[in-house]
Amino acid sequence: MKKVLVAAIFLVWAAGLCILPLLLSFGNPAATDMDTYFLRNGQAAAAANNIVTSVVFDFRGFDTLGESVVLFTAVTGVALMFRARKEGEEHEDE
Amino acid sequence: MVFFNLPYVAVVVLTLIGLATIVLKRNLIKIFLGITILESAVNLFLVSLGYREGGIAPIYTNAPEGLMVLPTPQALTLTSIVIGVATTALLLSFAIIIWKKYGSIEIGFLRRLKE
Amino acid sequence: MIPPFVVDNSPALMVIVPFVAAFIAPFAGRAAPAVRALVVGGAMAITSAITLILASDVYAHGTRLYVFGAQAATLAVPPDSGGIPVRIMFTVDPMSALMLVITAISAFAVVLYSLTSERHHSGLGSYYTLFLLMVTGILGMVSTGDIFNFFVFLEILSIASAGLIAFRIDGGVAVEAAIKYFVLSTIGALAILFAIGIYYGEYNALNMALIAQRIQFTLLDQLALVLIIAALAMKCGAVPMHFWTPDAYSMAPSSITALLVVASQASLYGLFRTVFSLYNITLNAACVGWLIIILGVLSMVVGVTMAIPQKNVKRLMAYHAISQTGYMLLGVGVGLAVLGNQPLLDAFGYMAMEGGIFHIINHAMYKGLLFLTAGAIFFRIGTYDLNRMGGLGHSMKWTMVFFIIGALAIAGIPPFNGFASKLMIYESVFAFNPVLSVIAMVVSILTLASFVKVFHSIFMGPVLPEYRDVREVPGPMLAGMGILALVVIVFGLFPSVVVETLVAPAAHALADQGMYIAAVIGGGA
Amino acid sequence: MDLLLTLDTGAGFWNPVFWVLGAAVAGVIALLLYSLGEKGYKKGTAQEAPFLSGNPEPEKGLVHVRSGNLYWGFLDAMEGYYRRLVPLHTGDLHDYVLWYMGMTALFLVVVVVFR
Repeated sequence: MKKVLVAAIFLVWAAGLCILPLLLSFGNPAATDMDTYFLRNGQAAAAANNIVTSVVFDFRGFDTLGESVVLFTAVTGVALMFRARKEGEEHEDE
Repeated sequence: MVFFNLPYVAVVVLTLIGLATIVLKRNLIKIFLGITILESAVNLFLVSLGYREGGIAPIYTNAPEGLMVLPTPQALTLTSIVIGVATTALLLSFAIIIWKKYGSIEIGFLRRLKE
Repeated sequence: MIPPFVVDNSPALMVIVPFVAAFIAPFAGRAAPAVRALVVGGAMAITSAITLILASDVYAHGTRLYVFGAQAATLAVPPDSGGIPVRIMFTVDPMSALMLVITAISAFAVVLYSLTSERHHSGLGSYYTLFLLMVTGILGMVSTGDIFNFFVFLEILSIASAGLIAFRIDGGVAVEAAIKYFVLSTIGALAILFAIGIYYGEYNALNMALIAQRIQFTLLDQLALVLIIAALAMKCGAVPMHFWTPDAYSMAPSSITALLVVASQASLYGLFRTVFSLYNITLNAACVGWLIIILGVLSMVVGVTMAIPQKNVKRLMAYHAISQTGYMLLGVGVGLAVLGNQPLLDAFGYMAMEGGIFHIINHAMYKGLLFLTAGAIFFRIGTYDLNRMGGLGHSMKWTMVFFIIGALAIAGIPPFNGFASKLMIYESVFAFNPVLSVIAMVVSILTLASFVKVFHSIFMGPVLPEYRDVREVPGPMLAGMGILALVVIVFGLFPSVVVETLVAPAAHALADQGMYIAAVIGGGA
Repeated sequence: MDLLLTLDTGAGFWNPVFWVLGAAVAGVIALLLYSLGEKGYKKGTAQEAPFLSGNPEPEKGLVHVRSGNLYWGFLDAMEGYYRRLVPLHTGDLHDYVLWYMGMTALFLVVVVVFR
């Protein structure tokens, strides 16, 4: 019973995801206006020959800040896991 | 038609592999590998969205200018990769603690919290 | 009085202040724990103040834009771009402002509480860092106007939450809860990223207003909608994707649990924002509305019935949190189901949405209060097991009073705030479909029954021998609970003021897609 | 003033301040009735002690009804419901992920069919 359900779930997922290759066409994006703006103005606005750089550090610089914060968060989390714990700090019901 | 969309087909296949790994494997590390595969699938999807037929890398050089591929997906993918690394690091550190405390990283032992 | 610099840059400041404080907190702890307490408490107070300033500004002057890196902070559309916003921006409309108010109040009360309640633990430097980052994540999530930025803040929020859920370790059980939460939320976040990719591929846009303007509801958009609403419904704990909620809520430190409630509401906000602002009437409102209503009803019923047999007080409260989330889904779902039908929307749709949104703010307050009282009890007696509790009302009088306030509010007993929002939901949903309203009332009765049980088994009865020398919790913890209790009472006594000033603008901002688009792109054309 | 404090809830209205005033009046009446009651009992005599059919009063710790003993009737009556519902909360990570994937699939089917 469970196996049938799992198979059905995967079937629906596969069918749903197959919409992507059927409706999107690779190498031929439907709209390009935002990126055209970047390509045209990125060099002058962000003083970078590499437009990806200008996008990462200027147009979408706030995302990059967020990304570094994610890294910092994860490092803090790992440090929290491997900290030296005090005696008797942990608690378990039952 | 579908043949030219091969990257998207790869995305679908990778996604399904990732999900199947998460759902069918019973070892925590393998489940985390499944998540990583899923991340790769999403990254591949993002990066292939930006490709334009015959486009060159979006860098201005002395070479003659041509059609450039879209830069935004590459930027998004960079962010997404770093987030993926952070996620994996935290998950693996959880797995180490579980290994120390429970003595196993099989999913069947991870059932002290239920009902 | 307030410098104009602060008002003008408040959207950036409210994110940057906790960022910077999060970096400073571990180093401040090296000097002395008191310094760290000062830094964390001060930063949180400043953040809350800035957030409230921003929210009041939004309520007074309408939607605020803050474009990062542009020549002017309000220059959403560069003149040479052909009418498209290219940079990341914060779009703070009344709905976002409401979430900001919730976050500001809750997070401030929680930080006040947790400075005392966690002081005996190790690893506090990292704890406060993650705490502040979690607040940052919530604030960013509810105010961003860029969908990829939403994903980034969502990830900040879930990574920080996962670290904090595992904070106590507790022989590995807390880590188990964190793994369950984090695996699910990572998969959910990747689904959202998938949807973002679809929007980008179709419309070459990442700005929510631009996507909203261009959206067609093609097959791809349907796939994206499903990926987003399923992931966000899972993250706010809707049945039957709620399984992580009791695990994570019960194993996190109590102060974090109170903040996790707000984080769930932020996910709920994302869900509503997607459905209303991104899609609005392009989708089949009745169909998606009924999906959300059914999720809501399931959450209400399953949540409350699963709560009744629980033995762990925090697991019990977590199931109640699921059940209350159901009310919000029900209220706003009814509003969505009649979207596009103006007479029905005017008759009861707006009222249902206002009820649901009012319930969000009420729920964050009283559920936070209840989790904090559970933490206070744990602080003194060291267990969450209801079977081992009893007679605490003799020694912990203030905690008992706060618990009564929270319990009566969650059960919808007048004159507390839960009653006002539930009444709005009952009456408006009754006009939509009487059966749903009856279910909601029955769930409310069961909630009351469940909390009578909890109240009896924690506070009533004779003083038990093992708890003879239990004392009241320290002042700062009581102050943290007191803030939330005060808000519960004030909101309960003056619901009309709250509804008219905070909730009704939020509901109308949510329902009115054209206003959202016009605020960013201008003219809406 | 009262117009400001009355919450319009669609079909009806709700005014908590009036409600509180009403509750206060009811409380005063209850207090009056209470004050009419018997005043002549003597402190420190057997009149204060509970009467348990002549048996000695048990120790305090034993009197308290613990939470596990509350609502057993309700749980017993709803046993059929709980027997189905509680086992769904397996605590198994695979089931958590599968429920999520299953709901996504269900949503997809519903949204695509009823678009």
